[in-house]
Amino acid sequence: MHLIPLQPPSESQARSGGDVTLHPSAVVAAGALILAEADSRVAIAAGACIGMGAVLHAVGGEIVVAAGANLGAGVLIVGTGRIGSNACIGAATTILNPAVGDGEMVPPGSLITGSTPARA
Amino acid sequence: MHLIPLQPPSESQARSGGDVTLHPSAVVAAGALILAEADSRVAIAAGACIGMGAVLHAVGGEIVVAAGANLGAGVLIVGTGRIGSNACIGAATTILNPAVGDGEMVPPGSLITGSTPARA
Amino acid sequence: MAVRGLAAPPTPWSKELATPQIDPSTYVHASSDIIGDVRIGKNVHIAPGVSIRADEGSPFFIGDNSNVQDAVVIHGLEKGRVAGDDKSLYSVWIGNNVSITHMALIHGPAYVGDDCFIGFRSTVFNARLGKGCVVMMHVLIQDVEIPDGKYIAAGSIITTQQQADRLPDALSIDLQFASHIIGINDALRA
Repeated sequence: MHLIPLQPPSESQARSGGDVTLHPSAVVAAGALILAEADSRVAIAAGACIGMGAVLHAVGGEIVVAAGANLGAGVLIVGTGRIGSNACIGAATTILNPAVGDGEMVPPGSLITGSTPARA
Repeated sequence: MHLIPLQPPSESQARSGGDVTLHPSAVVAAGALILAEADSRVAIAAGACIGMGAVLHAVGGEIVVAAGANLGAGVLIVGTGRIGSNACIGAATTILNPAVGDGEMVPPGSLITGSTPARA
Repeated sequence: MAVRGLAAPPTPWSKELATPQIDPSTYVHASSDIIGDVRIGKNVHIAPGVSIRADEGSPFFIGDNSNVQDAVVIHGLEKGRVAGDDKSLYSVWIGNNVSITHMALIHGPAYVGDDCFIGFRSTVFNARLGKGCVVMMHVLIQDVEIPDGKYIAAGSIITTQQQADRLPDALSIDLQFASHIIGINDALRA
């Protein structure tokens, strides 16, 4: 079976779509996907690090990743909300409508929906 | 929980084979693989996000990823079934024959196989 | 968008690697990546997105009628070898009639005996897996030797020999489940 490429190859292995603002000093690893729906936006502040394969999908408002925040590999952030400055989100964590405080540490592999953290 | 390491994307493209329908507003990250066998199909609806290195492999019917659904990095979906609209599947999750409801949140690293045999 | 650095830099020594030896009856999908001294037997199926890289540890052996499903990774540490059934040393030995299912990772030094089944996303690293074992999904097998015909339940983490010695035997129901999963990929073979 012939495999059809779904997208044209691009120099960067990260992809973004919609209203996405990335500070020049923020870094995004390979395979990340940052998508803002028509009525929504994503803003990534200075010095933020977005790990390999992370997915940020803004729906119904804005996702803000504040200055110096760190998202590990495979993190999935959906909805609308804020990741506080210098916060650390461990790898493979899933967060719906984030409300992560400044400097807060979220363990890897967490599932956070609403404000109730649950360990997988 | 044993966190399964995510593989870095082997290539910047996602690939598909067989009868795969991707809505123009859906996005697919690097290294994803979307395969439909001869008698099967995959349909990915508007605004869906397919994370880095995810594998969707339809066998014996259709895999539907409904509108706005989010699959984290490294998610594996095999068989036939549906991922509901706006559902979130945490990174590195495996699902055989999915039946994920609308808006449902699946923790990262989950293993969901309906038909695993019971042992005495 | 600022993207800095590559996740996987190209290996500078790739050009000096041996060429894989693949039997003409074996199917290798065009999107799969096989490099280095990899010896693949008859009627093997290598599905899309598979990565078999004998660029550090080598050689690798994959026996007749084995099946390597989508997005499997086979790689080896530079040091550490296992004895294959031919008594030679290998980084990775995979016997005959073995099924390595979607997203599994076989990382040498590793020996996987004939007729084994490795479930979705399971990892075998620095381990020896006897013949006819059924490894279910999301399993980690590391630093152990597992006797023939054992069953390793989904989600197990088997990293001590004491655990390995206490594993239950695989039952016919486990083998039936394994063949059901293998059947899922057989259509691609045609």
